[in-house]
Amino acid sequence: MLNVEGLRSRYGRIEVLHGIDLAVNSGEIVTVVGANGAGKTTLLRCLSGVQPVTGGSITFRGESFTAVPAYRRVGHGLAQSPEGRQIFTNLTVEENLRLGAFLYADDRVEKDMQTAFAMFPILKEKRNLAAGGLSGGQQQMLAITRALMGRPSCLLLDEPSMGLAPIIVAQIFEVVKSMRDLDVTVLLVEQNAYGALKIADRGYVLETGRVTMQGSAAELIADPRIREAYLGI
Amino acid sequence: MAELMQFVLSGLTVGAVYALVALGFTIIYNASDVVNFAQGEFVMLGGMITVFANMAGLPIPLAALTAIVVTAVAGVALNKLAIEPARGAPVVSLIIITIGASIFMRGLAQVVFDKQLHRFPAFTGDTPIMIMGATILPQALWVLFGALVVFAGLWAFFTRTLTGKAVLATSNNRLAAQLVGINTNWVMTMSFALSAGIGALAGVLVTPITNTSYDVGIALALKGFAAAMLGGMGNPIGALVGGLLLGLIEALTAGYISSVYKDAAAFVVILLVLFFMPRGIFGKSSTDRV
Amino acid sequence: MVTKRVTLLILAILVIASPFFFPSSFYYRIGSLIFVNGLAVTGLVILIGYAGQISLGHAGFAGIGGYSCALLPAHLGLHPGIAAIVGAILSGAIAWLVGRPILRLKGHYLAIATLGFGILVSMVLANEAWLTKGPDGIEVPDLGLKDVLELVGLDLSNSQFWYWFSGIAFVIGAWVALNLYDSPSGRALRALHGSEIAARTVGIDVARLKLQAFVISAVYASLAGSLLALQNKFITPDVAGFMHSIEWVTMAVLGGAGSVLGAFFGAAILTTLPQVLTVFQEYEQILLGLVMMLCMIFMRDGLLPSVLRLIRGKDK
Amino acid sequence: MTTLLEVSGLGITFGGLKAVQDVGFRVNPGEIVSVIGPNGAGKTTLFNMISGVYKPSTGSVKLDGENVTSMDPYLLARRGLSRTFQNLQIFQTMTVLENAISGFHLQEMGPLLADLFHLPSMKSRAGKAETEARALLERVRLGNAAEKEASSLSYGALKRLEIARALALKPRVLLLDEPAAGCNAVETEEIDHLIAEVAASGVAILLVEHDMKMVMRISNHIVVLDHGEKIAEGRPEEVSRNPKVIEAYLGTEAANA
Amino acid sequence: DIKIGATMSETGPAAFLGDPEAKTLKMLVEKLNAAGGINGEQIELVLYDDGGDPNKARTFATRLVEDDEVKAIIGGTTTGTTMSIIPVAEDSEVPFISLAGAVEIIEPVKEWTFKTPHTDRMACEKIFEDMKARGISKIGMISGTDGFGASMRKQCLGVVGNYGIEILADESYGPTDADMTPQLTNIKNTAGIQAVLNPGFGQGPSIVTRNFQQLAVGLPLYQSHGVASKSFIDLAGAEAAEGVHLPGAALLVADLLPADDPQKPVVEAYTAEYTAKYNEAVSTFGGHAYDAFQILMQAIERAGSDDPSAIRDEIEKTTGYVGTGGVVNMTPEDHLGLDLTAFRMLEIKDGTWTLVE
Ligand SMILES: Nc1ncnc2c1ncn2[C@@H]1O[C@H](COP(=O)(O)OP(=O)(O)OP(=O)(O)O)[C@@H](O)[C@H]1O
Ligand SMILES: Nc1ncnc2c1ncn2[C@@H]1O[C@H](COP(=O)(O)OP(=O)(O)OP(=O)(O)O)[C@@H](O)[C@H]1O
Ligand SMILES: CC(C)C[C@H](N)C(=O)O
Ligand SMILES: [Mg+2]
Ligand SMILES: [Mg+2]
Repeated sequence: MLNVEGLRSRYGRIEVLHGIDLAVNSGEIVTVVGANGAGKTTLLRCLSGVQPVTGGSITFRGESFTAVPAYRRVGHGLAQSPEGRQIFTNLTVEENLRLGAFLYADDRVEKDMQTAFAMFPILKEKRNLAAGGLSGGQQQMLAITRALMGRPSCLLLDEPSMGLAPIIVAQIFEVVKSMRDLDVTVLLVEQNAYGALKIADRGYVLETGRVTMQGSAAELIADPRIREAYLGI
Repeated sequence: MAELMQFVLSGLTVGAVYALVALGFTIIYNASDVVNFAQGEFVMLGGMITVFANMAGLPIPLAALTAIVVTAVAGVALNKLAIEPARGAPVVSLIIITIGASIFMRGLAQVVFDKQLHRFPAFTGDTPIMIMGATILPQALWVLFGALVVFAGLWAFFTRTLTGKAVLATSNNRLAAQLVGINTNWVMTMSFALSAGIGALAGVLVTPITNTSYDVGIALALKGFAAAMLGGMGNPIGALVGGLLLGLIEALTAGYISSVYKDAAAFVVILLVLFFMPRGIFGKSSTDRV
Repeated sequence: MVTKRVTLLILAILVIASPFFFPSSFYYRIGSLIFVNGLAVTGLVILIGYAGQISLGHAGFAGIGGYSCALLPAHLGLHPGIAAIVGAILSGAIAWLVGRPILRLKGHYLAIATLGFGILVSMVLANEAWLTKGPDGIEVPDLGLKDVLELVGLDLSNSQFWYWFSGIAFVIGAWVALNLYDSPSGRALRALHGSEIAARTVGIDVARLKLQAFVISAVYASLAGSLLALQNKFITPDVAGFMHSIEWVTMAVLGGAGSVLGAFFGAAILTTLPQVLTVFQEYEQILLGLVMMLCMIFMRDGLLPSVLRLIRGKDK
Repeated sequence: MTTLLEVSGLGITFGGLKAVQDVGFRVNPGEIVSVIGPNGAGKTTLFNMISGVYKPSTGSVKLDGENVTSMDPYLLARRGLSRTFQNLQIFQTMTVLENAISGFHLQEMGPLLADLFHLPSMKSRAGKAETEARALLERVRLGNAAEKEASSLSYGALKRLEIARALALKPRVLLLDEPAAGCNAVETEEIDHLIAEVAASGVAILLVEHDMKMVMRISNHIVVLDHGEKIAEGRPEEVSRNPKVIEAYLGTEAANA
Repeated sequence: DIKIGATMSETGPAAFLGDPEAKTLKMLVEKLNAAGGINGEQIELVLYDDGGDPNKARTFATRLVEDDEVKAIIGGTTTGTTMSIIPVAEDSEVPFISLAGAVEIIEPVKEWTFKTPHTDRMACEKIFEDMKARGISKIGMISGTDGFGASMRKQCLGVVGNYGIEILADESYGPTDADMTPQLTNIKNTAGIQAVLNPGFGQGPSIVTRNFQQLAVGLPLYQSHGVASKSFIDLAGAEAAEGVHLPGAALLVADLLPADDPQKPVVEAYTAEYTAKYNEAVSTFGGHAYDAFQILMQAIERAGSDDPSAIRDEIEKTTGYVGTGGVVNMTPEDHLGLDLTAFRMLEIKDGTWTLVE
């Protein structure tokens, strides 16, 4: 479904991704694990098109995506819940969600919105308030649901559990798991590597801009190096 | 009483001019946080192109339409040629670009047109309309009407349409806007076209009252900017109320206190209002949390 | 960031060496105008570049400084040089008074408030004709320093004298601004630029610091206004005008609002450009606007930072 | 031991929403008190009130016995209270080192004239601040990044930079809002150690964190908020067994973990 | 070649003054050179646009003197720019002929400075003379706050007493104002006012005139020489401008002048030439530049050299020069050389100027 080959990217003169190869198959949940500064966020930004790519290629559902502008990728089914939430602080919660489905104007929008509200009832309570007034965790919920409003066939999640209460974290992982049934592919970046690997099919380990390990989630969880470096067990 | 009425009518006349200019600022500001200092030049172009198209033989309505279209195109060109290539630049840099653009357009107008003052006849004659012993020119009503229509249109646009929300989203968080599928470049282009068109419309409506020349833009932009800030930048109702209020303050000061310091009075009021309402009368406080 | 020492060295060399390349004595006039503008813009660099606060009314302070040099000698018999200093103190005091309420505002609201202040000043200067002789302006007495230099054997033409005088003033101004940059106060100013709330939580008295920056930059503008008035021997309310404020801000941003060297280049470009463009006659304005736009498009962070980045190869 | 930070009856409303209501607790020197609770419970708001960013509508904050309610943050900083932010507040255009030095503001600040003319007194103050700032950066593993512009750091690194800046104040009371967010298990442990170390030096620490392992490990005392109200408090093992807490916050699964 | 310099406000708020001035100069230089120049030498004109900014004017004046090394300067469209050029001219001893109005320019007399337009004081005197003749003794005044309006207001206040006229209302408006009805309402409501005077230039006077009609004030309206160009009537509208009185130069009424008027051939020739070349109506402002240029050329011719001080001396000796502004007779005490007869009292009738007998 999503194919990345030799992907390179840089900030100014400093290259931070030095040729990433990665593939996500349809319906899979794949997680990327890595330390602070490894380049996980940069990778996702390249995939969603907001970060310029300086080498390599991105293919999505057989089409070359490398040069497609960010705003068009959503239409192809690629949605992202970005790091730092990036919600529209001056717009209301409901407007945020509505804009998540910017490309659509059918009845499903309202339905999707109700689904989102069902997922996080607090958002419904606050639907008419400026999103900037939400608490950190509430904003995170909004960021995730807004991405879902885009009807993705492939969802990019950058640390979705950040700032969420344990009970909600568990719920988020459930939601991600349920994506499999909806036939939505997920690429998940998580600091809670243990939780992520537990629900993922496969995983990649990113170290300073390179993929150093990959394999099935079960393999990775069992790998002593990973257990020591990322899981802290 | 008739006296007060006259001051009020004068204030509304002038205020409607300010309001129209202020309304023009809103869209570009809402899309990009940029106060477009070239907005006054759009108003100038609206007036001047109408004058010269009219001289070249077009009847006024057609000339006005030409002016609005040409100016909207100029707005698009400004975005495509100057604002878009500078994407990612800090807001001040963009503002300086608009200042450069305003000098450029003024310079161009002075070469293409001339440096004389111009005017074309009021749409529906100059016979003053009497209201309670005071008078107002029919053209002033046109301006007021124009301001109200533009206001209503903008208000509906920003509160009722998804495109309007997309404009707001673009300035609020450009990155996120792209992530939800908004073509932010297109939003900017459309905003410039609309702003410029509204500016030109203002020029067409006000020229019979204010006259026009290649350099009327600066003063109009200044007053429009002040009005927009008084009302609260980016909010159509703020632009409308701010403009009318500014006109009224000036007229009442000129009438009752001192005509020398009427502009000063306007600015003193703005300073006072901002002291108590740091984001203008209708300005919403931004809700970023730490 | 170019270091302080390098910046000062470059500036000093520019001031001292430029005259060797002047085709005529007129260029001293341009040079001195660059320094005068550079001084005011350096003040704005402190306010805009360091502290992140905008002002569209600084020409108002130039008006106060300039008219001090005209009015204080005429009415109180002060020496024009003393008058300039009194003017600077007055500007500082007024900045302190208006700055307290105004600096609570942010962004465009601060812009309109300062703009309003500048317009009020120019209006008073234009309308209180009993004091200022109104819109047509007023004469400013001679500084007299040139004659003193003549006595000690230094015979400079008017333009030359003002070139050196403003040049020295500018370098001193630059030195002080550079000192500030790399000092606790300068760091605190830049910090509040980055995040006001975080600045407060590390103990920075944000209100006071903004006010200090505003006052300092007002003093710079005032001195620039005085220098201009003294060398023109004539001043009109135009110095305090809105366009003049905009011009200075443009210079600051064009050069790269964060740097003193940038202030110099911004001032140099916008002061010389109109002189160069005169050969294009009626196309002058068009070209001026065009050059401004092109500069900002291709050097979005301002001339100097962009050039530096180019040299170091760090394109962003 | 005297109480360093005493909060009592604190409350605030936002447009009808009672974000925090009648919350009180104490923190002693060397103690780590954690505030936990569901998203939107009012933890950050509580921090904002204590640190002077918001003005509480009821209640009081006492620092070392002095009533400091609604005091401006910079004055609180001068009294030894320092904090980090859930939504990062970094001085983006400054270097990492300069960010850290700004934490020493109170220590390096002198008369303005000394700054304008670079008098020797200023140089020695600033020099000292720089040395200490570098040492501090080493401590949070940012020594190598000292000369980088802060905006070029990854999220996790910025989190550590904020902690360093807060530590630079040499606070008596330190408020940390989700310091481990965005850090993996190993990195979280490092932060753990850092916090414990700071507490051991006698600093009173108030912590908001959703990483329960960390909270349970290092807290001396836990305050649980829900809907702006304190629903429980006590030692970690007490709190983690409290059914109300499990229901509102931990969830059954996490409670077992 | 003889280099002469000019700095004018071709752009900026005084552009509609500076523009015809600059055009006139260019036209005259071209024509003169085509006809073989002066004293066998070609004239080279160095022309700068100061945008109405006194500081720029000063810089350009310095440039003219120090870089271009011109022998004489024409210019200073406004009083403000003129005043900042004067020190340059005086210091460097280059003759300077200003095109601005204020009497301060030549009073006190400055050695190297001359001017061609009538002073605003003369305009006031001419107006008050006319009012007095019509039996008007109580008036209201509304003046622009720009340099021209403020200066003329001051001069008018200074001389009004000499004519036994009283100013009962004294209002003003800003240069870019769009509506003056509040001020005019106050004037209208002031008891006893018999006429209204509006010193100003630019767009203000045309709006005052329109508002005057809108409010049906119904009193005689006097404008100043600041509106002395055909476009004023267009801007105000023929209907509103009907009956407006103003002092103006012969130039505006070239065709109405009696055949024996000495100015007639001069103004007719200039009008014909200018309209042919630029396809726009003449204004007295261009006329000021015309006069300045002619006075300068005649002085150079008489001096027989391009030595600035010789030129200066000859300018000062100008006598009997018949120009668009009147007959000029300069003396060491009078660097203007015009008297009140140079002004004609004009009235607008049926959308055009007429001479008031
Ligand atoms: N805007 C930027 N400018 C320059 N360098 C940057 C920028 N953003 C990130 N970097 C650098 O790129 C590298 C990768 O950063 P990235 O944000 O992708 O890491 P990450 O794996 O997401 O880390 P974290 O877990 O902390 O979020 C880091 O070394 C970081 O310092
Ligand atoms: N400035 C504000 N305007 C409006 N509502 C606010 C504001 N600040 C906080 N709130 C509301 O108060 C409640 C408490 O928010 P707070 O940020 O304190 O929660 P929190 O406990 O820190 O949550 P999280 O764990 O998600 O960070 C939330 O419902 C939030 O929407
Ligand atoms: C009407 C003109 C003689 C006005 C003159 N140029 C001035 O502004 O002073
Ligand atoms: Mg990341
Ligand atoms: Mg929080």
